[in-house]
Amino acid sequence: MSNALEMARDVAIVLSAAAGLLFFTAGTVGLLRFPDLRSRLHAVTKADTLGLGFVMLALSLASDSLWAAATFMLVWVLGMGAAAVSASLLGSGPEAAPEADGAPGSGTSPHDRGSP
Amino acid sequence: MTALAWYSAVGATLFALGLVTMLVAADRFRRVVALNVAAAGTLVILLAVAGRSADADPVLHVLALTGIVITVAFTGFGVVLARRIDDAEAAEATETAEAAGAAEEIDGDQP
Amino acid sequence: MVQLALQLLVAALLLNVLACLVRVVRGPSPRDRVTGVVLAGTTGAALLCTLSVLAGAPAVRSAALALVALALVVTVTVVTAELGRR
Amino acid sequence: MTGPGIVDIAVGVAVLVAAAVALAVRDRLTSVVTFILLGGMLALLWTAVRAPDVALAEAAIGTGATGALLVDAVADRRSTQARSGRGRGRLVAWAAAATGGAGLVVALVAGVLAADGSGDAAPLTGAVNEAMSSAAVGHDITAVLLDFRAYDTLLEVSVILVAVVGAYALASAVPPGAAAGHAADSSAGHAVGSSAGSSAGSAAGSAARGSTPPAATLVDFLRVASPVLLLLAAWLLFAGAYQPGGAFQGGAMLAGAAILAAGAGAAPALLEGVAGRVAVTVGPLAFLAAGGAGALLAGHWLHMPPGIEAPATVAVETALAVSIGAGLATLFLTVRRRPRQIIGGDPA
Repeated sequence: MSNALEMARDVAIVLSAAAGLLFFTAGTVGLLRFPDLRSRLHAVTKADTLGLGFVMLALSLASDSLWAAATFMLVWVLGMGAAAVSASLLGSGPEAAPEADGAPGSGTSPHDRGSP
Repeated sequence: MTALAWYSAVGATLFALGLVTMLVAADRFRRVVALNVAAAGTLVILLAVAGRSADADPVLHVLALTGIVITVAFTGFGVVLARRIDDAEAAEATETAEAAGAAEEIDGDQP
Repeated sequence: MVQLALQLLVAALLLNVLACLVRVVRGPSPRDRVTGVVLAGTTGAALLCTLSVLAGAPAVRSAALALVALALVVTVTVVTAELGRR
Repeated sequence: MTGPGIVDIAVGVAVLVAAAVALAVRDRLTSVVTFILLGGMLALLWTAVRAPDVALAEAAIGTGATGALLVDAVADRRSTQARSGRGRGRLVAWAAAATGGAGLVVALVAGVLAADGSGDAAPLTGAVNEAMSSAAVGHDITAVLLDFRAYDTLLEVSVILVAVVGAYALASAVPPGAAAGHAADSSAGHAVGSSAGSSAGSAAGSAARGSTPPAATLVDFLRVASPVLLLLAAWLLFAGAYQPGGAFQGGAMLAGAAILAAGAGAAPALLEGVAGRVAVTVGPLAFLAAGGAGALLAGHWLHMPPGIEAPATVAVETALAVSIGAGLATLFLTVRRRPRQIIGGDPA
């Protein structure tokens, strides 16, 4: 591999890892700041899954073998499935209703439209 | 400071935290969790010692594996035991004080 | 450069997990607390994969697979336990 | 040996913070959830000290079996507040214990560093590598587990067996006044296998009973994911011959899959009745059988029978994985207080 190509790969790894970290942090901030359970789940599952995808992309670039890259992609796919199922389980049922939070006036869904 | 010293300090702190809480705490579930934390502390020291040489010591790794499985076994047994004792106390409390509500149920052993 | 970037990524992701402890402690409902496990499952898988590249231990990738799949176990247990209580 | 790097410092601090939070909070569920997060961080720590086998076991057992056991014991209570003692005596006890704990930390660290500096406690890596030529498997940790220190492993699976029997005995006799009818979600699902049709049937059953829609998403996900989970368990089991993995990790994955299936309303039929008893005990029995054959044929107790070492090791390890998986899953289902449905006994 030529020197320039290797440099480009390193830059791509760092950029992708930074993007992943950005989305992970966005998910954590959402978990801490959003007002009710369902918006928090929304932040955690969507942003974190995207962050996981970016980190896995960076690691696939950083590892040399195709087998490793396939495993990272499998982790991502399983992570998407597990996060989606967790969120739909936690978000359904009377326990998850916004009123159960004790703060019905703080709004439920419109909050998360403009956030990452 | 070497990595061995750092991890020994972490492990010893975990072990002391878990042991102190297990001996002093009043709540049974907290004692089970504390015992788990103390077990993790011993494993940290064990594996820090195993990892000090260039290629890690497999015998200590095997001991740690055994420790993890034993820990989950006694956790299961301890949880069942704690629930059983709590249920017995709750039943006793409802017998002695009929009007005990859900909130007082926990402190029900001292009517 | 890549090594240092990945090390910093590990530290920052660990900070994320620690920050989610705030939500776990504050609650208020049980399900809010369990949301922390969902986050820790995803973030923990990313952390384990990163460490497997950093430490050169390919077997840890299987650990990441196990973690991401089994994080669901806690969620399922909580939800079904609540169903049983009703 | 170099000083601790960024990763070492970050992981150590995170573990300490999580442990302190898990032990300090009043709410039981918070404590348990924090402990599960601590388990994930411990898996990272094991990777950082180059123990991938232990990391694998921690990730599979810590989040799967331990997490499910603790969360389930706490989550179906009306109140999750921990009971707390009061009074001056308790304060004195805490102060004394904290002083003692600090002394313990200093003594432990000093002891470890002194032992390392004296050079008496040389690692056993060399001895293991020397003996590897006589082992039936190529991975040193599996060889130590099943060959060089087989007593440890045998007694360890026996401990699981004892824990399962003890928990079952404790849980099956319901104390007076306690809620005996634990409204489990799978009265329809427990008798059937884990095929697609039966999962759908049990989901419909729980839909008829509960007011909420059934966990249809979960059932669908498991239909796709359980083959992946079982494949991963088998891969961990058989890859243990030449790389990190083995009976414990594979068994823990099996237990996780079984707990997930039980949550979806289709507890594996293998865990009930005579089949359950066989599944829990097959590991120790196979180990004893192989060890006895070794005693007869090779003259060494707990030595794999000569000539067929490799197949015997694989067979014993498979049996151990089944036993560990069944044992952990049975422990969990016992905590759920459905002993009647688990081992099929009829607790009077």
